[in-house]
Amino acid sequence: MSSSTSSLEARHRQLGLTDDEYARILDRLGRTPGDVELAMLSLMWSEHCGYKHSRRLLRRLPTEGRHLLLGPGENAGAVDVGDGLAVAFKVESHNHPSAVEPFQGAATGVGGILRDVFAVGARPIAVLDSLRFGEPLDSPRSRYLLERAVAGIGHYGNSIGVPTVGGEIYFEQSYEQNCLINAMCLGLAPHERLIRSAAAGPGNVVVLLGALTGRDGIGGASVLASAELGEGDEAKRPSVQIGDPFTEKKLLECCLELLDRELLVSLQDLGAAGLTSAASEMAASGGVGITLDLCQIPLREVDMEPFEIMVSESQERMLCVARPECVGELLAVCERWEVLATTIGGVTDGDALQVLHRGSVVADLPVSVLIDDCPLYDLRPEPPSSELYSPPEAVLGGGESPAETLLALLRSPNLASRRPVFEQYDPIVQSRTVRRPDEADAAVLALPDGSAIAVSIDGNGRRVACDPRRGAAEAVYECAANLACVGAEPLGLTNCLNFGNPEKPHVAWQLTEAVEGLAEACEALGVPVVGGNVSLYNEAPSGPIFPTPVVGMVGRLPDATRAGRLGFAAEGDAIALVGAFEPSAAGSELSKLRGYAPVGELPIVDAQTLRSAHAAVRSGIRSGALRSAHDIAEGGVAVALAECCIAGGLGASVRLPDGLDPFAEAPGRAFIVAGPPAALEGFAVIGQVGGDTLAIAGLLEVDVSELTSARERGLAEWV
Amino acid sequence: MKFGIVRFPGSCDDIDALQAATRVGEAVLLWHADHDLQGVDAVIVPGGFSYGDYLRAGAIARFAPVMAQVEEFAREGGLVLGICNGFQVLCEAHLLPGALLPNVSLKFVFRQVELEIVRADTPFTRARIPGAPTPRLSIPVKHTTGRFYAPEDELDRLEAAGQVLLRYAPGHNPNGSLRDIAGVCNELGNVFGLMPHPEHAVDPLSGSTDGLTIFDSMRAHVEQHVLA
Amino acid sequence: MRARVLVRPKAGILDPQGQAVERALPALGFQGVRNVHVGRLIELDVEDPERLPEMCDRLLTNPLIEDWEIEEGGIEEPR
Amino acid sequence: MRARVLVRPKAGILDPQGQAVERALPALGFQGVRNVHVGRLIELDVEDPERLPEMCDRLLTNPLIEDWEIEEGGIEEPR
Ligand SMILES: Nc1ncnc2c1ncn2[C@@H]1O[C@H](COP(=O)(O)OP(=O)(O)O)[C@@H](O)[C@H]1O
Ligand SMILES: [Mg+2]
Repeated sequence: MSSSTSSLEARHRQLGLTDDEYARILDRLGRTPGDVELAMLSLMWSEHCGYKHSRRLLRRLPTEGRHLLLGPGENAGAVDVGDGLAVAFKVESHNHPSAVEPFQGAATGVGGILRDVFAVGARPIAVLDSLRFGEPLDSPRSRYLLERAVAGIGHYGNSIGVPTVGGEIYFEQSYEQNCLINAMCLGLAPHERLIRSAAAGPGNVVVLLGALTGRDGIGGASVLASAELGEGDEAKRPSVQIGDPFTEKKLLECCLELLDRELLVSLQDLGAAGLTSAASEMAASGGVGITLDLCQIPLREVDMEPFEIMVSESQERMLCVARPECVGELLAVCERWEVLATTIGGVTDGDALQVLHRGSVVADLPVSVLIDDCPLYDLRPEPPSSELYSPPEAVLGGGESPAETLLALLRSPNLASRRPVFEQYDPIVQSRTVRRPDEADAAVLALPDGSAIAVSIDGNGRRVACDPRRGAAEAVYECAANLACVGAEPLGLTNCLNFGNPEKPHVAWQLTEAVEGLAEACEALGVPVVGGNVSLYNEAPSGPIFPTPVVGMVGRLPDATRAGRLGFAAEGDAIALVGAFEPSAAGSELSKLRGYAPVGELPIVDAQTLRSAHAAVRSGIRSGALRSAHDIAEGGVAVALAECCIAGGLGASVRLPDGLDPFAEAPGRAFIVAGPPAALEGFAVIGQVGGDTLAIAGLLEVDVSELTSARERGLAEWV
Repeated sequence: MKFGIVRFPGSCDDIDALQAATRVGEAVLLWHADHDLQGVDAVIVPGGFSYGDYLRAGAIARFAPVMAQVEEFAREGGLVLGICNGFQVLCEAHLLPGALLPNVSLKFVFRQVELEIVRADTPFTRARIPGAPTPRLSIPVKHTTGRFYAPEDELDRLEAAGQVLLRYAPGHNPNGSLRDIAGVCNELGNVFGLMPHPEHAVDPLSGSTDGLTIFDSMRAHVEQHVLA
Repeated sequence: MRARVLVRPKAGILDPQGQAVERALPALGFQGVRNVHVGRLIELDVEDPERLPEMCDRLLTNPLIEDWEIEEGGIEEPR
Repeated sequence: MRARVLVRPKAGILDPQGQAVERALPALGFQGVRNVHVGRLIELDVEDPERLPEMCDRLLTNPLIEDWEIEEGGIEEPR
């Protein structure tokens, strides 16, 4: 639509603002906004930037903890890991871009989360990915999305020299139209290098670092294009952004050197809404104003319009504030790293974000209107009155023997070996990796003082669909259990809330319940939320995705050399079951294979019992009493045992406690551990390691080689 | 004994190589734009994605100013080790024979592989693990462009001249390299390139210390021939 | 028929390869080179050239980020 | 002058990209496609076209594994 035929009133709607929101803008400004201003406001007041439907809810999440250094509100949160070091981390979604172009969408997702981490002054040291697709068997599109997203994540992480050390993948029909691509990054920094994004010091200089600004990601705002631009200009606003890890690698090294030399007052990445959000957030958190001169900004395309420059989402850019006397040295460092650096404005008194173009003011907005006046909406949650998700197609009839059932589970896309995926990621660059994928339940990275950090990412949407509150809590418990298996104690967590349309009452209910579950679990474990991300409107005509809170947790262990492994390690070791384990079939992997819809109550958790089980495993690993530990998650105790056998290349014979359903699930509560029999006194011993088969008394006996090949074959067919 | 590790824009395993070399000697970084090797006794061209691997892996890095010095150092018999991207750079610079092509799978591959030392009497392989029955090394590979290629007659010549120093053990070729070649040296024997990453196998915490063989060998050679 | 498909990064889309080449050339003493773009060249024998556009859209290129052009001819097989 | 460099994998060298395309086409209903090869297309403005062969040999291609061909013309900048 050309601007000559559309009135300004129509435009605010085209830009995604409601009439009420537009009225609010008129009221706050006391005048009509100009074109550039309207573009800026529409983006800052969007769900993505303004968290309109989730901000109030997020206040429920506990954010206090004794290890916390940076909490929500910064580009990434950070916790203390001792020895004067901090670990910053965050998880973020790139769902919608990846559905359009999975390779570049996933790649730029990784690029974006890396920038959030080095924006706080931390060197990115690890990436994890959390992926959701439709069923690979039925859907060529899902196989394509999987293959290309994995290639894109590897491309960016591998090329920039940050190891991808872990992740998770689930396949469920509900993600067929809305795949989820979440990426988490961890960074390491000496405490004194951590930096905030708050701009400060009127008179200081604003410098743009990194890539040229192009017409990337202008999307919706392009309705503002002036009529004079010729035909075909629409084609010049690419709908897909190309990630350039090489440029970001230089940008990353350059930013860290600038910080080490103490040349920066504040630093901020450019993400959604580009310069607009970066500048307004820096100004808002610093209580100052910022003036930008668009003519100074180096452009990739000639003749870009002011609004295009202000909202461009071109990748691999950062904004920083520096004292005037530091600018010379700053530019010299940038030149050495071959990073483009341009002074584009300055910090001012007051609270105006002022934008100049060819000598005239094209925007002059109070930062408070851009940031604080964004309307916040209360959700209207209502539990659904009917089932939201249809049952999956049955793969198993129910008449199979336990051995056949176990093999079917190991082969199923959600449980099969992830090797075809993680072999496309470099997990060892930077030489910190002590436990790589398939060696343990959490990735482990060594620190200079001999200790280590552990990290895990989890979120089983099917269980959250059954019971949003308990399912979300389980994601937290499972992460903590994974950390316990390597001997680590949780320090903090991050989360990404992937949900459907929050304006629908049942999605609002899922969201509210899930946040409550996360909060309860955090409180139960005493772990703070250091930050996160929200992705809403993941919805197809057929309905919303499974509610999918993804949790990433970071912990610490005192001695890297004692990091736990999951595989059975020695013939003759005793095997014990740790934890109160009362699993249920609802929401289990087997229930899915049998064609049951995701409904039913999940088992309750007694926080005290859970914590003491985690503590027992953690201390057993730390002391060396345990030679392996593995939490019992999807597929229940039978699958957990099989995984211990496969990873160790050793058999086992066990007798399960009476009445324990071998395939029922209660993630996060219980563990399979093994160690020398004398060391396992006081544990509930259920058998011993040895032989070439997994034998569960009265139930099944299968060759370890057969278990291995079932598990290895599963995904290999699709990747 | 002092190693110099070249750092290009886009190098990723430079610090890893520096740390590995530090286990057997001193080590410094050499900046790509400098014309100075800082008096090092051996040069390592490390892994990573120099210049983004754009155009062809190693194609742009070979023209970095520091490479002129590296070439001269190599002509004078100095030890030069190219790891992964460094191997690609040395091939592009014609310091090593052959070329590296995209993996047959067309995908990046990370894998712990077994390598056979073809010759254990070279400056890069002489410190092979004592007492090992077949001299095998367990070292990780990680690359997208690692398929070693040279024309057939050139391959014959390389093998006859003893320039193939490392092979993937049977069943371990991760990329389709011709004749399972994992590492080759130049005619003089002082420049060596390999796709696997010995610098990632020097610490028991990482699961293998077999990569130290390469660094130990280089030190032994330098101490015997250069510093003596 | 032997055909040739020229695949180019779409206008307005970042072309990091082209940029890298453009920056590398002056250092080698090649001045006066500009607007470098790197794309792909696909050559193939087709029985039914009319289906080529469809092949381009569906498999050979990614229409979101690439433009294509078909030319007849090209180096013959076996080379 | 706008010029175009066509870069092709040398004959006899395994071209897995070409093979992958050739294998994928029949599954999409495209029969009768053979001898697919995937190379690179480099387009650039040069002031001194005579230096192009040298650029090709030194930077743009690796003569051990690639052949090149220079053509005049190509899509003009700015596009
Ligand atoms: N689910 C969540 N839990 C906790 N904090 C959150 C969550 N979602 C967003 N946040 C916090 O809100 C702030 C704004 O998030 P976002 O706009 O994604 O940041 P950025 O623009 O830096 O990527 C961040 O500090 C982030 O950590
Ligand atoms: Mg940010």
